[in-house]
Amino acid sequence: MVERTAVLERRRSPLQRMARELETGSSANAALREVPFLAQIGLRVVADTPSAAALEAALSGPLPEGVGDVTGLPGDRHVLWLAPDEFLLITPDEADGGDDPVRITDELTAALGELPGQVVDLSANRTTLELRGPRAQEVLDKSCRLDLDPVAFPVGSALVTLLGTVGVVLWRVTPDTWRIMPRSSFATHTAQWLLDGMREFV
Amino acid sequence: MLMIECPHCGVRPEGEFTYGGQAHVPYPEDPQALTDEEWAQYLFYRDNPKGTFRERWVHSAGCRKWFNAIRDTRTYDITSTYLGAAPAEANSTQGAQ
Amino acid sequence: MTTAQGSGQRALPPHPSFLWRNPDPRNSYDVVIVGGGGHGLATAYYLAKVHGITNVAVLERGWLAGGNMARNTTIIRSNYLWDESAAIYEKSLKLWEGLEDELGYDIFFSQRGVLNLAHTLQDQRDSVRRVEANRLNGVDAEYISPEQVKEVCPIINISQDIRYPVMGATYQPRAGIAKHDWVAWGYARRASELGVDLIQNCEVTGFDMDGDRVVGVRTTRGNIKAGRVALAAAGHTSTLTELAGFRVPIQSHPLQALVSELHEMIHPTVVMSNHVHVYVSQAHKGELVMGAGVDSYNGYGQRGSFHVIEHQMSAAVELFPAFSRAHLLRTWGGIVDVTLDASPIMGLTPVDGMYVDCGWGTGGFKAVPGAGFAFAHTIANNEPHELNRPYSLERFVTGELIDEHGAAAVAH
Amino acid sequence: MGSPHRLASGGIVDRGTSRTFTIDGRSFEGVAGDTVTSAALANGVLQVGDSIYRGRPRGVMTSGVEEPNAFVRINGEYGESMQPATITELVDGSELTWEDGIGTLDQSVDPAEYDHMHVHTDVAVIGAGPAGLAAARAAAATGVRVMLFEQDFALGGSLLGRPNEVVEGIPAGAWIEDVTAQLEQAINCRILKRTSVFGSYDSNYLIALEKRVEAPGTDGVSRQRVWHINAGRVVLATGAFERTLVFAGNDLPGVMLASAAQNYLGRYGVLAGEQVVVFTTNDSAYGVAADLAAAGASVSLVDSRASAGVDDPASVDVHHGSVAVEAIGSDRVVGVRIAPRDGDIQQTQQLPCDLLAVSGGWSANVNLHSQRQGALHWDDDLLGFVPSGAVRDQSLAGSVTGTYWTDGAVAEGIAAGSAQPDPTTAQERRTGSGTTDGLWLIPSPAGDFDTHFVDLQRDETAAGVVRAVRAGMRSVEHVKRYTSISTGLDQGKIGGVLTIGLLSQLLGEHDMASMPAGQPGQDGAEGGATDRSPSPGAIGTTTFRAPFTPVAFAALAGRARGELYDPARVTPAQARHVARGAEFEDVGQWKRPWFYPQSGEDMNAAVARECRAARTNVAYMDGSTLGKIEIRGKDAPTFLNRIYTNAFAKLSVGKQRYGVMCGPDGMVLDDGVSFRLAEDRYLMTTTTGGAAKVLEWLEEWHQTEWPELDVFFTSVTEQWSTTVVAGPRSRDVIHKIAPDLDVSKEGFEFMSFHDTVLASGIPARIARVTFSGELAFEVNVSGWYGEAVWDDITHAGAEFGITPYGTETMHVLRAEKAFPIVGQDTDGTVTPQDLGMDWVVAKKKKDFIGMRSYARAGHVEEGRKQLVSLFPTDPELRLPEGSQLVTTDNTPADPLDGIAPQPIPMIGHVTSSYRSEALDRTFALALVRDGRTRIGEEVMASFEGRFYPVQIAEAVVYDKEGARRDG
Ligand SMILES: Cc1cc2nc3c(=O)[nH]c(=O)nc-3n(C[C@H](O)[C@H](O)[C@H](O)COP(=O)(O)OP(=O)(O)OC[C@H]3O[C@@H](n4cnc5c(N)ncnc54)[C@H](O)[C@@H]3O)c2cc1C
Ligand SMILES: NC(=O)c1ccc[n+]([C@@H]2O[C@H](COP(=O)([O-])OP(=O)(O)OC[C@H]3O[C@@H](n4cnc5c(N)ncnc54)[C@H](O)[C@@H]3O)[C@@H](O)[C@H]2O)c1
Ligand SMILES: Cc1cc2nc3c(=O)[nH]c(=O)nc-3n(C[C@H](O)[C@H](O)[C@H](O)COP(=O)(O)O)c2cc1C
Ligand SMILES: [Zn+2]
Repeated sequence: MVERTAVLERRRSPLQRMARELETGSSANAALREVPFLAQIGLRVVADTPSAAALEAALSGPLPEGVGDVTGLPGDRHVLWLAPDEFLLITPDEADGGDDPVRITDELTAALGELPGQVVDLSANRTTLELRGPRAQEVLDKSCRLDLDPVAFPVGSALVTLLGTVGVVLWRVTPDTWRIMPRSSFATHTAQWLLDGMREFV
Repeated sequence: MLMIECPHCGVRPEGEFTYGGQAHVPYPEDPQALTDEEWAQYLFYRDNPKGTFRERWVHSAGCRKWFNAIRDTRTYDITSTYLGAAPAEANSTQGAQ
Repeated sequence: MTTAQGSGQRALPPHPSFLWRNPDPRNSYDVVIVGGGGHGLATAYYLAKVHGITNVAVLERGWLAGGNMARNTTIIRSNYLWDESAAIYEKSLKLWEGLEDELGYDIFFSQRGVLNLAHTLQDQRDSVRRVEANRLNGVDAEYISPEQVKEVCPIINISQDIRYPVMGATYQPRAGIAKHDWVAWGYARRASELGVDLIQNCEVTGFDMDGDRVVGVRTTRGNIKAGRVALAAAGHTSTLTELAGFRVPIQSHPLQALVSELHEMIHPTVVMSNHVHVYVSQAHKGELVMGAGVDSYNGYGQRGSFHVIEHQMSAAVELFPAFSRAHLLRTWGGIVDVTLDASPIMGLTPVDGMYVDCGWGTGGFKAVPGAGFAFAHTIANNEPHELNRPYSLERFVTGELIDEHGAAAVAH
Repeated sequence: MGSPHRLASGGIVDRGTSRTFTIDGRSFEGVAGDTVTSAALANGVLQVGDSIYRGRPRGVMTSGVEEPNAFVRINGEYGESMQPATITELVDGSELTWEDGIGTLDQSVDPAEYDHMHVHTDVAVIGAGPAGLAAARAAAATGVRVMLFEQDFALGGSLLGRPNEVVEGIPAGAWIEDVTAQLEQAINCRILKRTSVFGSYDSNYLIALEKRVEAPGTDGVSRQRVWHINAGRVVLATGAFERTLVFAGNDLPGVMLASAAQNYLGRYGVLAGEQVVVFTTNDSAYGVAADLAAAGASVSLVDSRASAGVDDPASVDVHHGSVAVEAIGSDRVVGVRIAPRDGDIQQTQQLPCDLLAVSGGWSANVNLHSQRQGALHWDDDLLGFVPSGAVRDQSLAGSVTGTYWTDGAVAEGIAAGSAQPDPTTAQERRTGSGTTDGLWLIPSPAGDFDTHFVDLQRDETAAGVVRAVRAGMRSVEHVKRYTSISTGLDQGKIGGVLTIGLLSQLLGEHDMASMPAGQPGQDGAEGGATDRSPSPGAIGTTTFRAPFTPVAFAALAGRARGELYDPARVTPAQARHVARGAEFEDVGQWKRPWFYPQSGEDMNAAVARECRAARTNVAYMDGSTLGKIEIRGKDAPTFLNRIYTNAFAKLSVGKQRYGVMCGPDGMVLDDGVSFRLAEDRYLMTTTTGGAAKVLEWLEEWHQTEWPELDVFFTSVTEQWSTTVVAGPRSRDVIHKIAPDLDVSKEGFEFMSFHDTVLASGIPARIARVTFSGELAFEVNVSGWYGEAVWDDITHAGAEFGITPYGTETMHVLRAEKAFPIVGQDTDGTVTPQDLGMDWVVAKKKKDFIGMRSYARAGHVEEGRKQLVSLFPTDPELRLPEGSQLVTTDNTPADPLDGIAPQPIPMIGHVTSSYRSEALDRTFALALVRDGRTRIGEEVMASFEGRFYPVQIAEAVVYDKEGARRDG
């Protein structure tokens, strides 16, 4: 048996090799970093059905109710609303005391049992970027067509949208902190695109 | 950039959507029972009205859900978007068939 | 001061001082053509000229040639993939080659060549396939390297550092552009001279039938009896066929184009790239003429969404660094009639005495002479010309499509 | 140097801050706050570039965006042509060239950056004249988000030229400062100067261009920025353009719009002439005359009307009922001949002057209103088109509605900003603005119209319009295109209405019925079509289009340039491919390793080596780009049965099956292998390019046609990293990395898969499937471990000489086995049967997508193109992909003789072509008409004008019996 920690050490996140670039491109105005290895579990159940109830019981909490809703904070388990029958469960990196994605997927799959729905491990399917700073919103305004004003896009809400041409989940964690989740194959491009937009603030 | 109201996500820019042509054209119950002519109608013929049109969109870069819209092809005004069957008030328009 | 250009050097020659009569509609014609765009006008001309049928009216709802004819990027080429397409477009190109003489009008038909760029290996395969098919069909074409592309068009960027470098191109030297309005007016003038009535401000709003046969049209300027009725209404065709009781498989979409202000000549040819959505030439006055993509939704608004225009500019500036500070001067849109196989429909219809020519979509300007020629034949003989026989409505039933889309051929 | 025409005081320029510049090599000095033309005029430079076609000398005509004459090329690191000098802010050290109405593009690479910004606002106010400022102030006071856009670098609009006018009880200059200060303090208000709103689209989507910095100091700061604005409400306060009048010589340098002369004086402290004749048809120029006189010029005023609505200005010599019939001068105006408006035109009187200030009335700046199909009507008193009412969710305020007086403009601004009803009535509008004489064409004593310019930029005169009408043109749209009027950089901002007015006069005798109007949406009713002379309203305008003012292409391109033009998608092992020196191929947005050349190798050598390794030893490739979709639900089998042409319901758990999906037209859409993970779970793979399309396809059918089916789909493309290990020694490699797995032929059947934990401790799903015909395994792991497993395979395989291979080798290997590539061997006109895959088309299913189409005539008749292989007679000849095929009896006797002149019928084309290491010769795949019945036949491949004999063969050319797949 190989030690779990040794296995975890062999993980590579999509932007690991860009860490330096992210650092040099960051400043107090706008800073970009990757938050790697979050467990992300795709949940497909229709709200207000036994399937949803089963997952809610397993998660000991309700699924988010509508567009933009997020059930918790980055440091804990939380669920994002993606569509009326699609949610994304996110928990911290296993190496930081979070969940083993495979195990949690199995647990939730078991909870769903025979009911309609789907539980899929998507941890490696996307990565998470964090953009923070007083100019962060302006950096995003350069490529996101949504209304990012705090009134329209309040803290604690997450939307599925486009950043430039790339599909992302965009989540406002604090007034000045955003999480941006592109699919992994787009991560390099997304990071380069954001860094390009940040240059004027460095 | 049209602004389109996704019934699930609210108003979003056109770039997040993909167009799906005429709405309410169901896949035939039993295609094998159709004549070539009828099958061609299903495959290739769609209404193309100048005026009110009931059409489909999918919120492809959002919730990925299909929905229908009533749009005027002259003014591009979208008067409503809806899920499922067409709302009654739209029945009189020339887009309907 | 920049060097004073000798007066008039850049100016185009004047139009003829008389173009067409503006008659009131008579109450009966042998042939009524609905739609005074390029296709309608050319059809009228060939009906009169080739078939001796001169008791003809062209009914136009707005101003003559004010539809897609006024809006297209004027690219003319015949290097289409399929035999049926090559045949009709090549016929058209041959007619273009004699058109200035035939019409006695300067139409600025300029055989400056068209490049269709390839940016991927699959583009390359498709390009070679098309070029080799063209050759066997007697259409001039070659596949050339990036360096040869640069020779034909020195301002193009063939560096390998861009996201989708130029890997090669198909080149049709006989292809080119012409001045759209002048073409339409050239046909209109000759048709009017031969006795055809060009009637503007006259919208067809219905048809009079005698059983299965059409016997007249209703218009905003009164009812007109017609021996035969020919529809050449491009994006509006389905609104007309609905009135006549049958359907055509077309969808009308906005297609936009744009121009820059005038610049000294810099771009000697026509460049098209499907992969990065650019097609551009420099018109005779000096403006850069550029087409955008089709807007996805149906629309009769002669306008589209701005992001469609924006999208192609990145690619354009990348391919042509010199365009960086050319200025967008004007944008506009047309209503293009798109079929599922991206090929036109021309021939008889379920209504006796009614003929249809439509579905040219984003590429029917180049077809104006050829289509007019074949359509006139179809109307005069109540039977399709060999050139348009494959373009019948029946092909949608039999499945024998001429799929210029599927075969990844290029539009326009 | 000194600036002779700059007054000692007045205006909002900063006389203390000098700006030196050159035009055509001559140096001048201006001051901060100048435009190029204000500085030029201050230095007595009146003449600009020549006219485009006739080479006539021209002068500064306006002080704004409507300028038809004064264009400069700004030289420097990168030159920019065709800048209206009237709106070009003077930059210290700039080097300028006058241009003759045509630009020259710089061929070097533009070093500047451009970007885009997307914002939302509750209220967007466009224009910061009195109406716009009042509107923004009122809107901001309601607490909503406000954005104010002004194309100029100063706020105040036309008031800047009339600093002494009283607005809300204080002088205009002070009022502007006061309102600006209030707006700057409001937290919810954002002011964008130097920002022209150039496009107005559906749903109040506005596009604007901001000119930011001329010489970028900081990296990343854009020179220009395109703003995309979603506005809840739009207030158009865009003002009006003054028109000139059409008389002989009206293009001479020194002929200037009256408002421009006033603006140069009031805003820049520049007196453009000392001896001024003001020629007007309306009241607005009376104030101009007064201001010029007060500044020390000697002023005469020529008014075509017998009387005006305002008093004659003090110390101005006024000629009522007179018109200018000719401007005199060669390089610049030195005098003007005037004559009675309604009397004998030969009875002229000459007034000397160095400036002829003209006002032919005003045209409301309705461009943005009209871009949204806002209706217009002709107002006979104002002599202009004005909006018939605002577009939904928009308001109009000030001159744009024809409210040509300040109090009215401010009142409308307040109403619009606070979303109250418009307080100004049309009646008030007229009385407030006075009436304008409808004078479209002023005959010259000489009797011709050859220098009566209508569109100065396009060098077109009244004679051109007359000619167009005589040629048969009735529509203004035809006149535009016959003459090219309104097609210049100014888009007819001045000349457009002049043409329409002229046309209404010329068309007097013609039948209205045949006269197609211009832009629809205008209520021509008001145009008084009862008399036979069509009013301008019945003629209509030409269509207003975006952009309102020109925009550099690069600004529209924004940041999506270079590598950022389009995302390049990469896999987890990307760094390894780069390190191995891979050449990449673009497949969709993916960068895929194409081949891995070793030093000195060209592509052919590298591919040959990679092929040999896979066929004789072991090779590995990154297969992660394949699309992957996880499917779950009790109806998943039913669903897949409908989607795929073949049966999926009966596939056993733990097994995989190849499937083809088609469109309803029966044509191949995509293909791939699907895994049955459980009774209710599948993992579908798709082609690299087809992944997104296929997921959308599944969702569409499920959501719109079969929502009753219990099935869900989730894309897992990037969740899994896939490494393909292929070749006779692949079993050994897999055994090393997955020791827990029975990899024997019996223990691990073809088309089965197993979940396991690798020696590394990494969980994996290993499948036995082949796209090369060789024994092969696919190792799927979480994307987090993609690189690690690639490395482990590299190490494990080292002792067997494992070789990485790219897409090219993959293509060769699969072609030898006639596995088609969708998109390369198919083109949207190909069915599974055409590909020789009858076996994949179920016969017993009731229906699947595409089934019905196979019964159509075009599918049952002979003559369909079928996939076969080709062997060139010359075994070294590699046919170009795309080569066409013809029969031998259709080719010239000598095949190298070149193409015959007549069209030669084609029977098919080469879709794939390679050199086969295994066969030691070349071969190709082709789609050939009735290909399967032609096997053994010799045909000709045609390329580059030559014909080469090839033999048609069965599609599979290597290991027909499939002996190799078990190793
Ligand atoms: C932006 C753009 C770029 C293009 N670029 C190219 C190109 O580069 N090369 C190329 O070959 N093609 C191009 N095309 C396509 C080409 O313009 C069209 O295919 C072609 O013009 C269509 O034929 P037409 O000229 O007869 O159509 P139109 O000019 O549209 O003529 C149809 C006429 O019918 C009239 N009409 C409609 N309904 C009625 C009615 N009920 N009663 C009376 N009259 C009626 C319309 O008013 C119109 O004038 C382009 C099109 C667009 C919009
Ligand atoms: N006496 C007359 O006959 C007469 C005639 C016309 C105007 N006027 C005077 O003009 C004033 C009218 O005030 P107003 O506020 O309506 O107009 P204005 O001309 O003072 O201001 C309009 C402003 O809008 C800006 N603008 C126009 N289009 C724009 C765009 N697309 N993007 C960004 N900015 C744009 C212009 O640069 C200008 O600053 C009044 O003071 C009135 O007395 C008088
Ligand atoms: C080939 C071509 C060249 C054009 N050149 C110009 C031009 O130089 N200036 C201009 O203002 N418009 C130009 N136009 C556009 C026309 O002004 C006009 O926008 C077009 O005919 C569509 O009509 P509409 O905008 O009135 O609807 C050109 C159009 C075409 C098709
Ligand atoms: Zn949605």
